Amino acid sequence: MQNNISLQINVDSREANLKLLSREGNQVHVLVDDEEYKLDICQVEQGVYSIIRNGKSYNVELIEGDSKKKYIVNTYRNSYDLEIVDAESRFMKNRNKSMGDESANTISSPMPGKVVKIPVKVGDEVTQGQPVIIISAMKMESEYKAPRDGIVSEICVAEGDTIDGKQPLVILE
Amino acid sequence: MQNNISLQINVDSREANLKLLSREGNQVHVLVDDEEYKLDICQVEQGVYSIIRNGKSYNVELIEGDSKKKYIVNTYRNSYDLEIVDAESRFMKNRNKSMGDESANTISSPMPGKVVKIPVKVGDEVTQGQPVIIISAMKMESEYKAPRDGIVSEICVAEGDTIDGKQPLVILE
Amino acid sequence: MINKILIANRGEIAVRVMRSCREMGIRSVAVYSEADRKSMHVRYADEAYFIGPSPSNESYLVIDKIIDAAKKSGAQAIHPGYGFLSENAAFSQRCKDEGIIFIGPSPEVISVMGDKISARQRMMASGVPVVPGTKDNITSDEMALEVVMKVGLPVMVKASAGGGGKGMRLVKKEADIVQAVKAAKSEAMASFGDDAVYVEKYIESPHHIEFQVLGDSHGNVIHLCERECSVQRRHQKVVEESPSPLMTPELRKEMGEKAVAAAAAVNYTGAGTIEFLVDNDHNFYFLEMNTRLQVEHPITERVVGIDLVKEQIRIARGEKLNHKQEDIVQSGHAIECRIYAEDPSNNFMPSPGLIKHITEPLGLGVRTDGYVYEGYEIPIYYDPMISKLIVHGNTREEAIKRMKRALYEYKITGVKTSIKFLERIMEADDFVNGKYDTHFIENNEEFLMEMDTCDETCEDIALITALVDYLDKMGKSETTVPAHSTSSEYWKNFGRRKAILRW
Amino acid sequence: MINKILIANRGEIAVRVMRSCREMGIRSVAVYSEADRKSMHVRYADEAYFIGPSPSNESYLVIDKIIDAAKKSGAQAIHPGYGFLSENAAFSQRCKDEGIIFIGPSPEVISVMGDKISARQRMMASGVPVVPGTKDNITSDEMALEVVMKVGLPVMVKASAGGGGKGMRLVKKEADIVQAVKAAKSEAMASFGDDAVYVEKYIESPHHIEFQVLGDSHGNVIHLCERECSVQRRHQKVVEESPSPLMTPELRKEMGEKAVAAAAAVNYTGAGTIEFLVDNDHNFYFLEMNTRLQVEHPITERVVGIDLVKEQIRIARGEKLNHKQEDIVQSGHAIECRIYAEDPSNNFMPSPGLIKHITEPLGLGVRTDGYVYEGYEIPIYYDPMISKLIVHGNTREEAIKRMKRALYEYKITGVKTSIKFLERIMEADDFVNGKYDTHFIENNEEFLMEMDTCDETCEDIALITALVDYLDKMGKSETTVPAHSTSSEYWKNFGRRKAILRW
Repeated sequence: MQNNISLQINVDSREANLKLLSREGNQVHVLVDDEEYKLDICQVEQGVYSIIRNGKSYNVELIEGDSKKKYIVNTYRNSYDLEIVDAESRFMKNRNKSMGDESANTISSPMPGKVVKIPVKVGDEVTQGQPVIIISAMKMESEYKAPRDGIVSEICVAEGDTIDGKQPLVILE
Repeated sequence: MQNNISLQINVDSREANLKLLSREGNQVHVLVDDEEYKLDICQVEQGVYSIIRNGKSYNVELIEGDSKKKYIVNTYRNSYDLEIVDAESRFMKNRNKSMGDESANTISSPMPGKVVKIPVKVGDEVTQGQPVIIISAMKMESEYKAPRDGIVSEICVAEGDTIDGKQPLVILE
Repeated sequence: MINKILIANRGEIAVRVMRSCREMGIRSVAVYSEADRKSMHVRYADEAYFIGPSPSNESYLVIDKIIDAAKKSGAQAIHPGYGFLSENAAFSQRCKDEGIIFIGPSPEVISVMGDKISARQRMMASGVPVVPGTKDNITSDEMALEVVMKVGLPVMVKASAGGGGKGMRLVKKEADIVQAVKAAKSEAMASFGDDAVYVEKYIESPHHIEFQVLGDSHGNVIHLCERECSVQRRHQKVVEESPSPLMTPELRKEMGEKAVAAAAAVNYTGAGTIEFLVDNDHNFYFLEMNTRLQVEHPITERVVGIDLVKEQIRIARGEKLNHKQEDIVQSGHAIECRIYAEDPSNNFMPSPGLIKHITEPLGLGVRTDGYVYEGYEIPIYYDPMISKLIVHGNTREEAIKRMKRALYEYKITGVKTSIKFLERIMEADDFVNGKYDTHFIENNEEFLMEMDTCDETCEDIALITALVDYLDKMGKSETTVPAHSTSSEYWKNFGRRKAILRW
Repeated sequence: MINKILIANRGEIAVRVMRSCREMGIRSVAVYSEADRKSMHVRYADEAYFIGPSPSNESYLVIDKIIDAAKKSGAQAIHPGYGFLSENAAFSQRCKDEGIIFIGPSPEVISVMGDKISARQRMMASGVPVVPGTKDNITSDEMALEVVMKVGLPVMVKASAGGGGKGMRLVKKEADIVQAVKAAKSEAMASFGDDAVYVEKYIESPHHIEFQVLGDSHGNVIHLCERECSVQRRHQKVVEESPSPLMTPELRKEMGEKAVAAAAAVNYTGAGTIEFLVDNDHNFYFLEMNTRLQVEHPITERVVGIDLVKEQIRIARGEKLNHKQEDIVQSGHAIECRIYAEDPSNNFMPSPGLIKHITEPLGLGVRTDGYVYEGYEIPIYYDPMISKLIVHGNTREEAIKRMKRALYEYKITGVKTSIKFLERIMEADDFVNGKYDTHFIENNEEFLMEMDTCDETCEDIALITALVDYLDKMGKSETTVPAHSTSSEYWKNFGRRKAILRW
């Protein structure tokens, strides 16, 4: 039995505090911020949970994100990107903050695809909104643009390359 | 790459010798007894393989049996119970042989269910074909009979118990 | 107004009822036993209430628990499905007493039709033909001879308390009747402790053909044509089809009228089924009435184009029937196969267990009504039916070929199933030619049970697959890098993807 | 005699064609690129041949490779599906030259109908109405004014080399025409390096309605009624239905006759589709002909009860049409939704990836034509369509409700899909009322894109689920005994079963 475990989970701008008060078989008793929940929860398929609360039946699907602490959770109507925050992730976050936000400098594609064209080269000055890479996936081409003015410091891929989703493609100085 | 691995696989009374001659990605080259096979084989779902041989497409499903070395393999038309024999399993088999065949003394049910009735008790003399235990599953009752004349030496379950498939129920001396 | 319905059932029928509720904008309430927490009907429903231990007599059959869940949830009506409490007059009465709408007929109708003798009497009174003979105990040789004189040979002597063929004797010659009654009585006494026997006309080559009826609370009754249900094993239906290959328009009209008369005789409301025995000469006899939805109702839905669950709910709401008799026409041909978790090669022993992998047939003209899913463990407590496969074609020939195609696509591993056995039925000459009666399975046993053969290649491929799987498994448990890593990018990616899939 | 067919395609359409082949006792041959080794069409086929790298111009579009596979397999015929080589006259010609039956029209017909100008001329010559205007380049102000005089206002100026709205100008007043032509020419030159523009009547509130036709090699042509395809996003069909809510029996008869005339004008053989633009006043204009099976063919199959792939094969075998025009009636109402791997909330960006979990809708009146399965990775090289969901109901209202029920049941995780967007379409007033044209999606964008809201409970339940999953995952990786072991037998069994499932 796991009792009195506390965790923070972030969803969008919300930082929710969850406290597991008790768990006995399928029955869990959890405090989410100040709200108490008594649920019957059980995993029915891999990544699929059936939940019964006060007689209402919910189906929740859950996929692990980029790390063990990130989840995409689908309820019937909504989809949530969640991140579980513990001591380790707080430390990482603080360190990243002090190092400055890397992501604003990196152009990446949310989906896998193929690099069609890179109309810039390392050292080029680019202005905000200027296309820096064109990716094709499923017969559709998408232009990715510079998020700000800057100089191209690195191009991580070549024309014709097959890329995974979310990998860095072009980095600005 | 795994080359020149040899294994014996038993199916019914056949003891087949398999030799992996080469394997490169999906392409395997195997000798089954004296027959050569070049196949394109790949696992498409858990326990489901797609095989292409000389342009013919086969689908094979495979489930692990009681042990890691036992498989139930379904081709479209047939179902095979296979056992992989290596040095370890040969040793176990010989040991079992010298200890006498246990299985002829044990009455078990191939399916899970519930014990409805045990019309015998330890020490009872039973004759071949005499019902020793009655199991119910899915609204159907099945009688299991003594495989030979003998004396009941052990009863492993009680009336009302829920049983798994293939577990020993009644043992004769 | 019904906006919430409790479904007092489980398995495929519970899910099937909930589907129609959802299409009507009605909320569905599931009830579940301990073994059914993960069952699909609980996941599918809008609400779900626990009703006790796994054995059905401690949960699904306990009227108090069902009523309690209905009250908790605020459901205005209860749909009983088939089996369990669906033909229980006391349950229908209790719903009435509690002010809950029972989606089915009144307690009185269930009682009358549930008793074989009262049903037979009511049918005779309404001009519906019954199997000639008597249900009275034969108390003298004279009485036995009298019945034989009246109904004609051959006759069947049956034990009143009977079942399973015990205490039954077929008599083809008048000279044998006295001896047969004597023998049957002695066997009946030995088997059931009751020597009462009766004599009935023996129907040769009997077909089990049933008519779907619908009755509303305004006195309207119609029939939705027939279902042929003669493919049976131990009195259990295995394959059903509509129309029946035996049927003619004249016979359909005549039987349909009698089916409507039978339902009208008891002021039937809701969906019900009149079962008939029909011989090769088109004589037909009332067998019994099922006062509920049948397992095989989807073939009727497909050929007449009516959602029977929606009709049941509309009737329960007090609405008039949507259709007139003359609007009802069968279009094309539908066949249903029942997929059981059982082992045909081992005397059809039930095979509960964990579904490791399932692929359901899809595409044109195929409907699957099931409830199991990958990772679901079929409980030992209930019926071994996994699903129903229903196909439709423009002709019977097309429907049979489509069924074969669908059965080919249907893959279930983890439990044994009847799928291959059903494929053999679709290939049996008697079935293909539409020339079969209730003796079909016993007459074709050898063909149906024949092990499919395969050349050695097939077996060798099975061996090689096991080899490859075993080596990968061993490789994986020894090293983190798959032992079979090669230069092929695809193979490497496969390992990576599988790792992702398995988190 | 055709007993083996090569399907020169992939994805859902390849599987769909193979299903009909199997029902006809015809062996099917798959071809596959590197990315498609695990695709369902390879698993489903009786035979499978590798044809090269993943990009379709190195595999599915290479005529030599397809012909080579056909010869190796001994297939007597090739079914091209839709897309890829299905409307390639050179491919049709090559099949002919090689003595392989191309399941589709002759190279000449594909050529004539494939070219917009020649198709338009042929249609005008056969009395089929086309959009008034000209396809000739406007070379003078007088010429522009002349066209406006002839066809009436409003008109649209379009670039001959055009596409994507560039070089297009809507003109409502005569005074604006000269300036519009000038602007369009300059834009066309800038965009396409070609300043040719033409002037066409502008159709307000256009409906995209198409007629399915069948022609045999004996000169018989029939139509199988219409499909309404006005729910489009960027000229891509999203939802189709049959019958069209706009249709009247008179209009259907008139358009059907013109569709038959259009097909007869080119001695059309096989299954084809005549696309029309229709305005609210029931004026209709030939748009183009698709000389192949359409993605949305299943809704026609369902309402007229004809398996179109089987008809294609029968026609290819030289048989006469099975049906006469007067036998064709639409029964009930069918709707198709196309399920794409795309992210509606991110500008409908394609979303290839690994299918982690999928549950397909089943039950009465639902057909799913798909090809993905759990563990399948949707490749980046091809169309993002995952499957088509087709429902049928007795009325349009029932069909819409059934579609909503089916979309509710459809669960796919691992990739983003258009399922929720389709649910919104089924709820949009304009769609529900059947009052929509090709502007439907833009007109309803706000409603369709609205994020579904949920009370906080919903979000909290998502959080709790993640918590439970995370704790279990952490527990598992630290100890072999699950951290949450309790006295509950069910919970313990769950762990054990999952271990079994995961070997």
